[in-house]
Amino acid sequence: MRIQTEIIGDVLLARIEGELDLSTAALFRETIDRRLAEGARHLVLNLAGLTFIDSSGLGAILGRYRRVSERGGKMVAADVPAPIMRLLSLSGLQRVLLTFAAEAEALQHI
Amino acid sequence: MRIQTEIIGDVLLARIEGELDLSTAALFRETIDRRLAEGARHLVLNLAGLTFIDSSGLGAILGRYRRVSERGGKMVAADVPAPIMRLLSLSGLQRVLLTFAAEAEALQHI
Amino acid sequence: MDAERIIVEFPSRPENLALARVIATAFATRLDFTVAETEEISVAVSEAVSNAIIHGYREGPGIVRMELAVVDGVLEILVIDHGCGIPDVDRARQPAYTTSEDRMGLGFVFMESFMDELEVDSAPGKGTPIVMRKRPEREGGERAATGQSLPDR
Amino acid sequence: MDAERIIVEFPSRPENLALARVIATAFATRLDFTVAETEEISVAVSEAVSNAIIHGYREGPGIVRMELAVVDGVLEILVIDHGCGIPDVDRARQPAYTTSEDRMGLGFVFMESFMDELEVDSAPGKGTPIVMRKRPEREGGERAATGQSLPDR
Ligand SMILES: Nc1ncnc2c1ncn2[C@@H]1O[C@H](COP(=O)(O)OP(=O)(O)O)[C@@H](O)[C@H]1O
Ligand SMILES: Nc1ncnc2c1ncn2[C@@H]1O[C@H](COP(=O)(O)OP(=O)(O)O)[C@@H](O)[C@H]1O
Repeated sequence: MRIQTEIIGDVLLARIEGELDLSTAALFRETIDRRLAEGARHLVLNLAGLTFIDSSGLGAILGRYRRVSERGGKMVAADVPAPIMRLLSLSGLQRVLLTFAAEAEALQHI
Repeated sequence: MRIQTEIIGDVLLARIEGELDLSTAALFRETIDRRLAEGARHLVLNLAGLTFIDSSGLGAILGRYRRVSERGGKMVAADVPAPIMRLLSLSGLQRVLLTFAAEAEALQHI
Repeated sequence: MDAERIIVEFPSRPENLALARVIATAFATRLDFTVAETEEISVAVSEAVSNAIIHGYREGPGIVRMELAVVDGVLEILVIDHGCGIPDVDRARQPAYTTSEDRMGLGFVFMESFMDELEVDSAPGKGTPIVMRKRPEREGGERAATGQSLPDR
Repeated sequence: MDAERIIVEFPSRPENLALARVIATAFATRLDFTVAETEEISVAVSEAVSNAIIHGYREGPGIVRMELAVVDGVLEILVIDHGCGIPDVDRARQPAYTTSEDRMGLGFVFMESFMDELEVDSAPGKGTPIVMRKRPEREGGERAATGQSLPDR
Protein backbone atom coordinates (compact mmCIF):
# COMPACT_ATOMS: atom_id res chain seq x y z
CA MET A 1 0.00 0.00 0.00
CA ARG A 2 1.10 3.54 -0.74
CA ILE A 3 -0.58 6.52 0.79
CA GLN A 4 -0.24 10.09 -0.42
CA THR A 5 -1.66 12.89 1.69
CA GLU A 6 -2.36 16.56 1.07
CA ILE A 7 -3.96 19.15 3.37
CA ILE A 8 -6.29 21.62 1.64
CA GLY A 9 -7.62 24.14 4.14
CA ASP A 10 -9.16 22.03 6.89
CA VAL A 11 -9.56 18.95 4.68
CA LEU A 12 -7.12 16.04 4.58
CA LEU A 13 -7.09 14.41 1.16
CA ALA A 14 -5.55 10.92 1.19
CA ARG A 15 -4.97 8.86 -1.92
CA ILE A 16 -4.57 5.14 -1.23
CA GLU A 17 -2.88 2.76 -3.66
CA GLY A 18 -2.40 -0.98 -3.44
CA GLU A 19 -3.72 -3.39 -0.83
CA LEU A 20 -5.32 -2.48 2.49
CA ASP A 21 -5.24 -5.50 4.81
CA LEU A 22 -3.88 -6.50 8.21
CA SER A 23 -0.31 -5.89 7.01
CA THR A 24 -0.96 -2.32 5.89
CA ALA A 25 -3.82 -1.18 8.16
CA ALA A 26 -1.40 0.19 10.78
CA LEU A 27 0.46 2.34 8.23
CA PHE A 28 -2.89 3.60 6.92
CA ARG A 29 -4.15 4.39 10.41
CA GLU A 30 -0.96 6.06 11.60
CA THR A 31 -0.46 8.15 8.48
CA ILE A 32 -4.03 9.43 8.49
CA ASP A 33 -4.15 10.07 12.25
CA ARG A 34 -0.84 11.93 12.24
CA ARG A 35 -1.98 14.20 9.41
CA LEU A 36 -5.40 14.76 11.01
CA ALA A 37 -3.61 15.78 14.21
CA GLU A 38 -1.80 18.48 12.22
CA GLY A 39 -5.12 20.33 12.17
CA ALA A 40 -7.37 18.85 9.46
CA ARG A 41 -11.01 18.37 10.47
CA HIS A 42 -12.40 16.57 7.45
CA LEU A 43 -11.14 13.58 5.49
CA VAL A 44 -11.50 12.67 1.82
CA LEU A 45 -10.26 9.21 0.85
CA ASN A 46 -9.48 8.77 -2.82
CA LEU A 47 -9.63 5.00 -3.32
CA ALA A 48 -9.03 4.96 -7.10
CA GLY A 49 -5.77 3.04 -6.69
CA LEU A 50 -6.98 0.58 -4.07
CA THR A 51 -6.64 -2.92 -5.52
CA PHE A 52 -7.64 -5.01 -2.51
CA ILE A 53 -9.47 -4.63 0.77
CA ASP A 54 -10.70 -7.11 3.38
CA SER A 55 -12.41 -6.77 6.75
CA SER A 56 -9.19 -5.56 8.43
CA GLY A 57 -8.94 -2.75 5.87
CA LEU A 58 -12.64 -1.92 6.18
CA GLY A 59 -12.20 -1.83 9.96
CA ALA A 60 -9.34 0.66 9.58
CA ILE A 61 -11.55 2.89 7.39
CA LEU A 62 -14.42 2.64 9.88
CA GLY A 63 -11.99 3.58 12.65
CA ARG A 64 -11.02 6.78 10.78
CA TYR A 65 -14.71 7.53 10.17
CA ARG A 66 -15.43 7.32 13.90
CA ARG A 67 -12.46 9.47 14.81
CA VAL A 68 -13.34 12.20 12.31
CA SER A 69 -17.04 12.16 13.28
CA GLU A 70 -16.29 12.35 17.02
CA ARG A 71 -14.41 15.58 16.39
CA GLY A 72 -17.29 17.00 14.39
CA GLY A 73 -15.68 16.50 11.00
CA LYS A 74 -16.98 14.88 7.81
CA MET A 75 -15.44 11.94 6.02
CA VAL A 76 -16.27 10.82 2.47
CA ALA A 77 -14.70 8.58 -0.17
CA ALA A 78 -14.13 9.21 -3.87
CA ASP A 79 -13.47 7.23 -7.01
CA VAL A 80 -14.11 3.82 -5.43
CA PRO A 81 -13.37 0.88 -7.78
CA ALA A 82 -16.35 -1.45 -8.26
CA PRO A 83 -14.94 -4.48 -6.36
CA ILE A 84 -14.06 -2.26 -3.40
CA MET A 85 -17.53 -0.65 -3.52
CA ARG A 86 -19.06 -4.10 -3.28
CA LEU A 87 -17.18 -4.78 -0.04
CA LEU A 88 -18.03 -1.35 1.37
CA SER A 89 -21.64 -2.18 0.73
CA LEU A 90 -21.51 -5.76 2.09
CA SER A 91 -19.81 -4.49 5.25
CA GLY A 92 -22.49 -1.87 5.86
CA LEU A 93 -19.84 0.87 5.73
CA GLN A 94 -21.52 2.38 2.69
CA ARG A 95 -24.49 3.32 4.89
CA VAL A 96 -22.40 5.80 6.84
CA LEU A 97 -19.63 6.69 4.39
CA LEU A 98 -20.80 8.83 1.46
CA THR A 99 -19.04 8.01 -1.81
CA PHE A 100 -18.51 10.26 -4.84
CA ALA A 101 -17.51 9.43 -8.36
CA ALA A 102 -14.71 12.00 -8.44
CA GLU A 103 -12.32 13.55 -5.94
CA ALA A 104 -13.39 17.11 -6.90
CA GLU A 105 -17.02 16.30 -6.12
CA ALA A 106 -16.06 14.82 -2.79
CA LEU A 107 -14.00 17.90 -1.88
CA GLN A 108 -16.86 20.17 -2.92
CA HIS A 109 -19.31 18.29 -0.70
CA ILE A 110 -17.28 19.11 2.42
CA MET B 1 0.52 -20.57 -23.59
CA ARG B 2 -1.65 -19.81 -26.60
CA ILE B 3 -0.54 -20.55 -30.11
CA GLN B 4 -2.11 -19.15 -33.25
CA THR B 5 -1.04 -20.55 -36.61
CA GLU B 6 -1.53 -19.43 -40.20
CA ILE B 7 -0.19 -20.98 -43.42
CA ILE B 8 0.90 -18.46 -46.05
CA GLY B 9 2.05 -20.28 -49.22
CA ASP B 10 4.70 -22.71 -47.97
CA VAL B 11 5.37 -20.76 -44.78
CA LEU B 12 3.88 -21.58 -41.40
CA LEU B 13 3.49 -18.46 -39.29
CA ALA B 14 3.00 -19.20 -35.59
CA ARG B 15 2.29 -16.56 -32.98
CA ILE B 16 3.08 -17.68 -29.43
CA GLU B 17 1.58 -16.03 -26.35
CA GLY B 18 2.18 -16.72 -22.68
CA GLU B 19 4.71 -19.05 -21.11
CA LEU B 20 6.74 -21.72 -22.88
CA ASP B 21 8.04 -24.23 -20.34
CA LEU B 22 7.84 -27.96 -19.59
CA SER B 23 4.07 -27.73 -19.13
CA THR B 24 3.43 -26.15 -22.53
CA ALA B 25 6.33 -27.46 -24.66
CA ALA B 26 4.32 -30.49 -25.81
CA LEU B 27 1.39 -28.37 -27.03
CA PHE B 28 3.85 -26.09 -28.83
CA ARG B 29 5.67 -29.02 -30.44
CA GLU B 30 2.52 -30.87 -31.46
CA THR B 31 0.72 -27.84 -32.85
CA ILE B 32 3.71 -26.74 -34.93
CA ASP B 33 4.55 -30.26 -36.16
CA ARG B 34 0.95 -30.98 -37.14
CA ARG B 35 0.72 -27.76 -39.13
CA LEU B 36 4.15 -28.33 -40.74
CA ALA B 37 2.96 -31.79 -41.79
CA GLU B 38 0.09 -30.13 -43.65
CA GLY B 39 2.68 -29.00 -46.20
CA ALA B 40 4.50 -25.94 -44.90
CA ARG B 41 8.27 -25.98 -45.44
CA HIS B 42 9.32 -22.86 -43.60
CA LEU B 43 8.51 -21.58 -40.13
CA VAL B 44 8.23 -18.05 -38.80
CA LEU B 45 7.78 -17.77 -35.03
CA ASN B 46 6.31 -14.51 -33.83
CA LEU B 47 7.34 -14.31 -30.18
CA ALA B 48 5.90 -10.87 -29.40
CA GLY B 49 3.48 -12.32 -26.84
CA LEU B 50 5.91 -14.72 -25.18
CA THR B 51 6.18 -13.74 -21.51
CA PHE B 52 8.40 -16.54 -20.22
CA ILE B 53 10.78 -19.15 -21.53
CA ASP B 54 13.21 -21.53 -19.87
CA SER B 55 15.52 -24.28 -21.13
CA SER B 56 12.58 -26.64 -21.79
CA GLY B 57 10.99 -24.01 -24.01
CA LEU B 58 14.28 -23.23 -25.74
CA GLY B 59 14.73 -26.97 -26.32
CA ALA B 60 11.32 -27.14 -27.98
CA ILE B 61 12.24 -24.25 -30.27
CA LEU B 62 15.59 -25.88 -31.12
CA GLY B 63 13.72 -29.12 -31.91
CA ARG B 64 11.50 -27.29 -34.42
CA TYR B 65 14.60 -25.64 -35.93
CA ARG B 66 16.22 -29.04 -36.47
CA ARG B 67 13.09 -30.51 -37.97
CA VAL B 68 12.56 -27.65 -40.41
CA SER B 69 16.26 -27.59 -41.40
CA GLU B 70 16.40 -31.35 -42.00
CA ARG B 71 13.61 -30.96 -44.54
CA GLY B 72 15.43 -28.13 -46.28
CA GLY B 73 13.25 -25.36 -44.85
CA LYS B 74 14.17 -22.12 -43.14
CA MET B 75 13.09 -21.07 -39.68
CA VAL B 76 13.33 -17.56 -38.23
CA ALA B 77 11.86 -15.65 -35.31
CA ALA B 78 10.26 -12.20 -35.20
CA ASP B 79 9.46 -9.54 -32.63
CA VAL B 80 11.36 -11.20 -29.79
CA PRO B 81 10.90 -9.40 -26.42
CA ALA B 82 14.21 -8.34 -24.80
CA PRO B 83 14.15 -10.82 -21.87
CA ILE B 84 13.44 -13.71 -24.24
CA MET B 85 16.20 -12.51 -26.58
CA ARG B 86 18.61 -12.63 -23.69
CA LEU B 87 17.82 -16.30 -23.10
CA LEU B 88 18.02 -17.12 -26.82
CA SER B 89 21.46 -15.60 -26.77
CA LEU B 90 22.64 -17.27 -23.54
CA SER B 91 21.46 -20.64 -24.84
CA GLY B 92 23.39 -20.26 -28.09
CA LEU B 93 20.15 -20.61 -30.07
CA GLN B 94 20.59 -17.09 -31.42
CA ARG B 95 23.62 -18.32 -33.38
CA VAL B 96 21.44 -20.54 -35.57
CA LEU B 97 18.05 -18.86 -35.38
CA LEU B 98 17.86 -15.55 -37.27
CA THR B 99 15.67 -12.98 -35.53
CA PHE B 100 13.86 -10.02 -37.11
CA ALA B 101 12.30 -6.97 -35.50
CA ALA B 102 8.99 -7.42 -37.30
CA GLU B 103 6.92 -10.32 -38.62
CA ALA B 104 6.73 -8.79 -42.11
CA GLU B 105 10.52 -8.64 -42.33
CA ALA B 106 10.80 -12.24 -41.21
CA LEU B 107 8.26 -13.38 -43.81
CA GLN B 108 10.07 -11.40 -46.50
CA HIS B 109 13.38 -13.05 -45.64
CA ILE B 110 12.00 -16.50 -46.41
CA MET C 1 -1.18 -36.12 -0.76
CA ASP C 2 -3.51 -36.35 -3.73
CA ALA C 3 -2.41 -35.54 -7.25
CA GLU C 4 -3.51 -31.95 -7.17
CA ARG C 5 -2.87 -30.91 -3.58
CA ILE C 6 -0.52 -28.01 -2.88
CA ILE C 7 0.65 -27.36 0.67
CA VAL C 8 2.01 -24.06 1.91
CA GLU C 9 3.28 -23.34 5.40
CA PHE C 10 4.29 -19.90 6.53
CA PRO C 11 4.93 -18.04 9.77
CA SER C 12 1.91 -16.37 11.35
CA ARG C 13 2.75 -12.81 10.29
CA PRO C 14 0.71 -10.16 8.46
CA GLU C 15 3.52 -9.81 5.87
CA ASN C 16 2.58 -13.25 4.57
CA LEU C 17 -1.06 -12.40 3.82
CA ALA C 18 -0.41 -11.00 0.37
CA LEU C 19 1.62 -14.09 -0.54
CA ALA C 20 -1.19 -16.41 0.66
CA ARG C 21 -3.61 -14.51 -1.58
CA VAL C 22 -1.28 -14.62 -4.57
CA ILE C 23 -0.81 -18.37 -4.17
CA ALA C 24 -4.54 -19.04 -3.83
CA THR C 25 -5.52 -16.88 -6.80
CA ALA C 26 -2.73 -18.30 -8.97
CA PHE C 27 -3.90 -21.82 -8.07
CA ALA C 28 -7.52 -20.86 -8.75
CA THR C 29 -6.69 -20.21 -12.43
CA ARG C 30 -6.86 -24.00 -12.85
CA LEU C 31 -10.61 -23.66 -12.77
CA ASP C 32 -12.73 -21.39 -14.92
CA PHE C 33 -13.33 -18.63 -12.36
CA THR C 34 -14.25 -15.13 -13.46
CA VAL C 35 -12.23 -12.12 -12.33
CA ALA C 36 -14.97 -11.29 -9.78
CA GLU C 37 -14.94 -14.84 -8.39
CA THR C 38 -11.15 -14.72 -8.12
CA GLU C 39 -11.44 -11.52 -6.09
CA GLU C 40 -13.89 -13.27 -3.80
CA ILE C 41 -11.45 -16.13 -3.25
CA SER C 42 -8.76 -13.61 -2.47
CA VAL C 43 -10.90 -11.93 0.22
CA ALA C 44 -11.96 -15.26 1.74
CA VAL C 45 -8.32 -16.41 2.03
CA SER C 46 -7.31 -13.08 3.49
CA GLU C 47 -10.00 -13.40 6.18
CA ALA C 48 -9.11 -16.98 7.06
CA VAL C 49 -5.38 -16.28 7.29
CA SER C 50 -5.91 -13.00 9.18
CA ASN C 51 -8.02 -14.88 11.73
CA ALA C 52 -5.26 -17.46 12.20
CA ILE C 53 -2.75 -14.65 12.81
CA ILE C 54 -4.87 -12.35 15.02
CA HIS C 55 -7.13 -14.78 16.87
CA GLY C 56 -5.51 -18.22 16.52
CA TYR C 57 -1.98 -17.19 17.45
CA ARG C 58 -2.96 -13.87 19.13
CA GLU C 59 -0.36 -12.12 16.97
CA GLY C 60 2.38 -14.28 18.46
CA PRO C 61 4.53 -16.87 16.69
CA GLY C 62 3.01 -19.90 14.97
CA ILE C 63 2.75 -21.64 11.63
CA VAL C 64 -0.23 -21.23 9.32
CA ARG C 65 -0.84 -24.04 6.85
CA MET C 66 -2.81 -23.60 3.65
CA GLU C 67 -3.79 -26.52 1.42
CA LEU C 68 -5.12 -26.06 -2.09
CA ALA C 69 -6.81 -28.70 -4.17
CA VAL C 70 -9.22 -29.17 -7.02
CA VAL C 71 -11.70 -31.90 -6.09
CA ASP C 72 -14.28 -32.84 -8.73
CA GLY C 73 -14.08 -29.43 -10.37
CA VAL C 74 -14.39 -27.61 -7.05
CA LEU C 75 -11.69 -25.44 -5.54
CA GLU C 76 -10.95 -26.53 -1.97
CA ILE C 77 -8.91 -24.34 0.34
CA LEU C 78 -7.91 -25.39 3.85
CA VAL C 79 -6.48 -22.88 6.29
CA ILE C 80 -5.19 -24.41 9.49
CA ASP C 81 -3.71 -22.91 12.63
CA HIS C 82 -2.63 -24.71 15.78
CA GLY C 83 -3.53 -21.76 17.96
CA CYS C 84 -6.02 -21.19 20.78
CA GLY C 85 -9.11 -22.59 19.05
CA ILE C 86 -12.71 -21.30 19.20
CA PRO C 87 -14.86 -22.26 22.22
CA ASP C 88 -18.23 -21.67 20.49
CA VAL C 89 -18.00 -21.92 16.70
CA ASP C 90 -21.68 -21.17 16.03
CA ARG C 91 -21.46 -17.99 18.00
CA ALA C 92 -18.16 -16.98 16.37
CA ARG C 93 -19.79 -17.36 12.95
CA GLN C 94 -22.61 -14.90 13.78
CA PRO C 95 -22.35 -11.68 11.76
CA ALA C 96 -20.76 -8.83 13.73
CA TYR C 97 -19.59 -11.18 16.50
CA THR C 98 -16.01 -10.41 17.44
CA THR C 99 -13.78 -10.77 20.49
CA SER C 100 -11.54 -7.89 19.37
CA GLU C 101 -12.56 -4.36 20.17
CA ASP C 102 -11.39 -2.80 16.95
CA ARG C 103 -12.63 -5.47 14.54
CA MET C 104 -15.97 -5.72 12.76
CA GLY C 105 -16.83 -9.41 13.07
CA LEU C 106 -17.02 -9.70 9.30
CA GLY C 107 -14.40 -12.36 8.64
CA PHE C 108 -16.71 -15.37 8.69
CA VAL C 109 -19.43 -13.33 6.96
CA PHE C 110 -17.12 -12.69 4.01
CA MET C 111 -15.90 -16.30 3.91
CA GLU C 112 -19.51 -17.51 3.82
CA SER C 113 -20.67 -14.97 1.24
CA PHE C 114 -17.75 -15.44 -1.10
CA MET C 115 -17.32 -19.20 -0.99
CA ASP C 116 -19.97 -21.88 -1.59
CA GLU C 117 -19.13 -23.85 1.54
CA LEU C 118 -17.39 -23.11 4.81
CA GLU C 119 -16.58 -25.70 7.47
CA VAL C 120 -15.01 -24.63 10.75
CA ASP C 121 -13.89 -27.46 13.00
CA SER C 122 -12.35 -25.77 16.00
CA ALA C 123 -12.07 -26.45 19.72
CA PRO C 124 -10.01 -24.81 22.48
CA GLY C 125 -6.51 -26.24 22.58
CA LYS C 126 -7.02 -27.96 19.21
CA GLY C 127 -6.48 -25.01 16.91
CA THR C 128 -8.72 -24.05 14.01
CA PRO C 129 -8.85 -25.89 10.71
CA ILE C 130 -11.27 -24.38 8.22
CA VAL C 131 -12.28 -25.68 4.78
CA MET C 132 -13.72 -23.45 2.08
CA ARG C 133 -15.05 -24.68 -1.26
CA LYS C 134 -16.04 -22.82 -4.39
CA ARG C 135 -17.23 -23.98 -7.80
CA PRO C 136 -16.90 -21.72 -10.84
CA GLU C 137 -20.31 -20.38 -11.87
CA ARG C 138 -19.33 -19.91 -15.55
CA GLU C 139 -22.28 -17.58 -16.09
CA GLY C 140 -20.45 -15.17 -18.38
CA GLY C 141 -18.08 -12.61 -16.89
CA GLU C 142 -14.53 -11.84 -17.94
CA ARG C 143 -12.26 -14.89 -17.66
CA ALA C 144 -9.54 -14.68 -15.01
CA ALA C 145 -7.17 -17.05 -16.81
CA THR C 146 -6.42 -17.31 -20.50
CA GLY C 147 -7.03 -20.58 -22.30
CA GLN C 148 -4.53 -22.94 -23.80
CA SER C 149 -5.01 -22.75 -27.53
CA LEU C 150 -6.51 -20.65 -30.25
CA PRO C 151 -8.19 -22.08 -33.33
CA ASP C 152 -5.97 -22.37 -36.38
CA ARG C 153 -6.75 -19.89 -39.09
CA MET D 1 11.24 -22.82 10.85
CA ASP D 2 12.74 -19.34 11.00
CA ALA D 3 10.65 -16.20 11.03
CA GLU D 4 10.74 -15.65 7.31
CA ARG D 5 10.72 -19.19 5.91
CA ILE D 6 7.89 -20.22 3.58
CA ILE D 7 7.48 -23.88 2.69
CA VAL D 8 5.62 -25.13 -0.35
CA GLU D 9 5.06 -28.76 -1.27
CA PHE D 10 3.47 -29.82 -4.51
CA PRO D 11 3.13 -32.91 -6.67
CA SER D 12 5.85 -33.45 -9.24
CA ARG D 13 3.86 -32.33 -12.29
CA PRO D 14 4.60 -29.79 -15.01
CA GLU D 15 1.27 -28.03 -14.28
CA ASN D 16 2.78 -26.85 -11.00
CA LEU D 17 5.76 -25.08 -12.57
CA ALA D 18 3.96 -21.81 -13.19
CA LEU D 19 2.70 -21.78 -9.60
CA ALA D 20 6.22 -22.37 -8.26
CA ARG D 21 7.45 -19.39 -10.30
CA VAL D 22 4.59 -17.16 -9.16
CA ILE D 23 5.27 -18.02 -5.52
CA ALA D 24 9.00 -17.40 -5.82
CA THR D 25 8.62 -14.09 -7.64
CA ALA D 26 5.88 -12.90 -5.27
CA PHE D 27 8.14 -13.77 -2.33
CA ALA D 28 11.10 -12.04 -4.00
CA THR D 29 9.27 -8.68 -3.84
CA ARG D 30 10.35 -8.58 -0.18
CA LEU D 31 13.78 -7.62 -1.42
CA ASP D 32 14.62 -4.77 -3.74
CA PHE D 33 15.04 -6.80 -6.94
CA THR D 34 14.71 -5.17 -10.36
CA VAL D 35 12.28 -6.54 -12.94
CA ALA D 36 15.21 -8.16 -14.79
CA GLU D 37 16.48 -9.83 -11.61
CA THR D 38 12.97 -11.10 -10.86
CA GLU D 39 12.85 -12.67 -14.32
CA GLU D 40 16.17 -14.36 -13.60
CA ILE D 41 14.81 -15.80 -10.35
CA SER D 42 11.79 -17.07 -12.25
CA VAL D 43 13.95 -18.90 -14.80
CA ALA D 44 16.21 -20.38 -12.10
CA VAL D 45 13.21 -21.73 -10.16
CA SER D 46 11.72 -23.10 -13.36
CA GLU D 47 14.94 -24.99 -14.12
CA ALA D 48 15.29 -26.40 -10.61
CA VAL D 49 11.68 -27.57 -10.43
CA SER D 50 11.73 -28.93 -14.00
CA ASN D 51 14.81 -30.97 -13.10
CA ALA D 52 13.05 -32.42 -10.05
CA ILE D 53 10.10 -33.42 -12.24
CA ILE D 54 11.98 -34.75 -15.28
CA HIS D 55 15.16 -36.13 -13.81
CA GLY D 56 14.53 -36.56 -10.06
CA TYR D 57 11.17 -38.30 -10.35
CA ARG D 58 11.57 -39.35 -14.04
CA GLU D 59 8.15 -37.84 -14.77
CA GLY D 60 6.54 -40.19 -12.24
CA PRO D 61 4.83 -39.32 -8.97
CA GLY D 62 6.65 -37.53 -6.17
CA ILE D 63 6.58 -34.41 -4.02
CA VAL D 64 8.70 -31.36 -4.77
CA ARG D 65 9.45 -29.09 -1.85
CA MET D 66 10.40 -25.45 -2.21
CA GLU D 67 11.56 -23.31 0.69
CA LEU D 68 11.86 -19.56 0.48
CA ALA D 69 13.66 -17.34 2.95
CA VAL D 70 15.37 -14.01 3.27
CA VAL D 71 18.64 -14.47 5.14
CA ASP D 72 20.66 -11.32 5.86
CA GLY D 73 19.16 -9.49 2.91
CA VAL D 74 19.75 -12.42 0.55
CA LEU D 75 16.99 -14.41 -1.12
CA GLU D 76 17.45 -18.12 -0.47
CA ILE D 77 15.50 -20.69 -2.45
CA LEU D 78 15.71 -24.42 -1.75
CA VAL D 79 14.27 -26.91 -4.21
CA ILE D 80 14.24 -30.47 -2.93
CA ASP D 81 13.20 -33.74 -4.52
CA HIS D 82 13.42 -37.22 -3.02
CA GLY D 83 13.99 -38.78 -6.41
CA CYS D 84 16.80 -40.76 -8.01
CA GLY D 85 19.67 -38.39 -7.14
CA ILE D 86 22.71 -37.45 -9.25
CA PRO D 87 25.68 -39.84 -9.34
CA ASP D 88 28.25 -37.22 -10.41
CA VAL D 89 27.22 -33.68 -9.52
CA ASP D 90 30.29 -31.97 -11.01
CA ARG D 91 29.68 -33.65 -14.32
CA ALA D 92 25.93 -32.87 -14.23
CA ARG D 93 26.75 -29.20 -13.73
CA GLN D 94 28.91 -29.02 -16.88
CA PRO D 95 27.33 -26.85 -19.59
CA ALA D 96 25.53 -28.91 -22.25
CA TYR D 97 25.73 -32.09 -20.17
CA THR D 98 22.41 -33.89 -20.20
CA THR D 99 21.15 -37.44 -19.80
CA SER D 100 18.01 -36.71 -21.86
CA GLU D 101 18.21 -36.88 -25.62
CA ASP D 102 15.91 -33.95 -26.30
CA ARG D 103 17.23 -31.56 -23.68
CA MET D 104 19.98 -28.97 -23.94
CA GLY D 105 21.87 -29.40 -20.66
CA LEU D 106 21.23 -25.75 -19.83
CA GLY D 107 19.33 -26.06 -16.54
CA PHE D 108 22.32 -25.77 -14.22
CA VAL D 109 23.88 -23.18 -16.55
CA PHE D 110 20.87 -20.92 -16.13
CA MET D 111 20.68 -21.48 -12.37
CA GLU D 112 24.35 -20.53 -12.06
CA SER D 113 24.13 -17.51 -14.38
CA PHE D 114 20.98 -16.10 -12.85
CA MET D 115 21.62 -16.67 -9.16
CA ASP D 116 24.68 -15.62 -7.14
CA GLU D 117 25.19 -19.02 -5.54
CA LEU D 118 24.13 -22.56 -6.35
CA GLU D 119 24.72 -25.56 -4.09
CA VAL D 120 23.75 -29.05 -5.26
CA ASP D 121 24.00 -31.75 -2.63
CA SER D 122 22.84 -34.90 -4.38
CA ALA D 123 23.63 -38.60 -4.24
CA PRO D 124 21.92 -41.65 -5.78
CA GLY D 125 19.05 -42.82 -3.58
CA LYS D 126 19.22 -39.62 -1.51
CA GLY D 127 17.36 -37.27 -3.81
CA THR D 128 18.50 -33.81 -4.83
CA PRO D 129 18.33 -30.77 -2.57
CA ILE D 130 19.58 -27.60 -4.21
CA VAL D 131 20.08 -24.16 -2.66
CA MET D 132 20.15 -20.97 -4.71
CA ARG D 133 20.93 -17.52 -3.34
CA LYS D 134 20.60 -14.09 -4.85
CA ARG D 135 21.22 -10.61 -3.48
CA PRO D 136 19.57 -7.57 -5.08
CA GLU D 137 22.12 -5.54 -7.02
CA ARG D 138 20.21 -2.26 -6.70
CA GLU D 139 22.22 -0.70 -9.50
CA GLY D 140 19.31 1.22 -11.00
CA GLY D 141 16.80 -0.63 -13.13
CA GLU D 142 13.02 -0.50 -12.88
CA ARG D 143 11.78 -1.66 -9.46
CA ALA D 144 9.83 -4.94 -9.43
CA ALA D 145 7.84 -4.09 -6.28
CA THR D 146 6.37 -0.77 -5.28
CA GLY D 147 7.39 0.78 -1.97
CA GLN D 148 5.30 1.35 1.10
CA SER D 149 4.85 5.08 1.38
CA LEU D 150 5.06 8.30 -0.58
CA PRO D 151 6.28 11.58 0.88
CA ASP D 152 3.53 13.85 2.18
CA ARG D 153 2.90 16.85 0.04
N1 LIG E 1 -8.53 -19.00 13.74
C1 LIG E 1 -9.19 -18.60 14.86
N2 LIG E 1 -8.74 -18.93 16.08
C2 LIG E 1 -9.38 -18.53 17.19
N3 LIG E 1 -10.49 -17.77 17.20
C3 LIG E 1 -11.00 -17.40 16.00
C4 LIG E 1 -10.38 -17.80 14.78
N4 LIG E 1 -11.12 -17.29 13.76
C5 LIG E 1 -12.13 -16.62 14.32
N5 LIG E 1 -12.08 -16.68 15.66
C6 LIG E 1 -13.03 -16.08 16.63
O1 LIG E 1 -14.23 -15.79 15.93
C7 LIG E 1 -14.55 -14.41 16.03
C8 LIG E 1 -15.25 -13.93 14.78
O2 LIG E 1 -14.36 -14.00 13.67
P1 LIG E 1 -14.60 -13.11 12.39
O3 LIG E 1 -15.99 -13.30 11.91
O4 LIG E 1 -13.51 -13.42 11.42
O5 LIG E 1 -14.48 -11.61 12.90
P2 LIG E 1 -13.25 -10.73 13.41
O6 LIG E 1 -11.97 -11.30 12.86
O7 LIG E 1 -13.53 -9.37 12.88
O8 LIG E 1 -13.28 -10.78 14.90
C9 LIG E 1 -13.24 -13.73 16.33
O9 LIG E 1 -13.40 -12.47 16.96
C10 LIG E 1 -12.54 -14.76 17.20
O10 LIG E 1 -13.00 -14.68 18.54
N1 LIG F 1 16.88 -33.15 -9.60
C1 LIG F 1 17.65 -34.00 -10.33
N2 LIG F 1 17.59 -35.33 -10.08
C2 LIG F 1 18.35 -36.20 -10.80
N3 LIG F 1 19.18 -35.81 -11.78
C3 LIG F 1 19.28 -34.51 -12.08
C4 LIG F 1 18.53 -33.55 -11.36
N4 LIG F 1 18.84 -32.33 -11.87
C5 LIG F 1 19.73 -32.53 -12.83
N5 LIG F 1 20.03 -33.84 -12.98
C6 LIG F 1 20.99 -34.43 -13.92
O1 LIG F 1 21.86 -33.42 -14.37
C7 LIG F 1 21.79 -33.30 -15.80
C8 LIG F 1 22.02 -31.86 -16.23
O2 LIG F 1 20.95 -31.06 -15.76
P1 LIG F 1 20.63 -29.69 -16.49
O3 LIG F 1 21.87 -28.84 -16.55
O4 LIG F 1 19.49 -29.06 -15.77
O5 LIG F 1 20.24 -30.04 -17.97
P2 LIG F 1 18.98 -30.80 -18.59
O6 LIG F 1 17.82 -30.68 -17.67
O7 LIG F 1 18.75 -30.10 -19.89
O8 LIG F 1 19.38 -32.23 -18.79
C9 LIG F 1 20.44 -33.85 -16.18
O9 LIG F 1 20.42 -34.30 -17.52
C10 LIG F 1 20.29 -35.00 -15.16
O10 LIG F 1 21.01 -36.14 -15.56
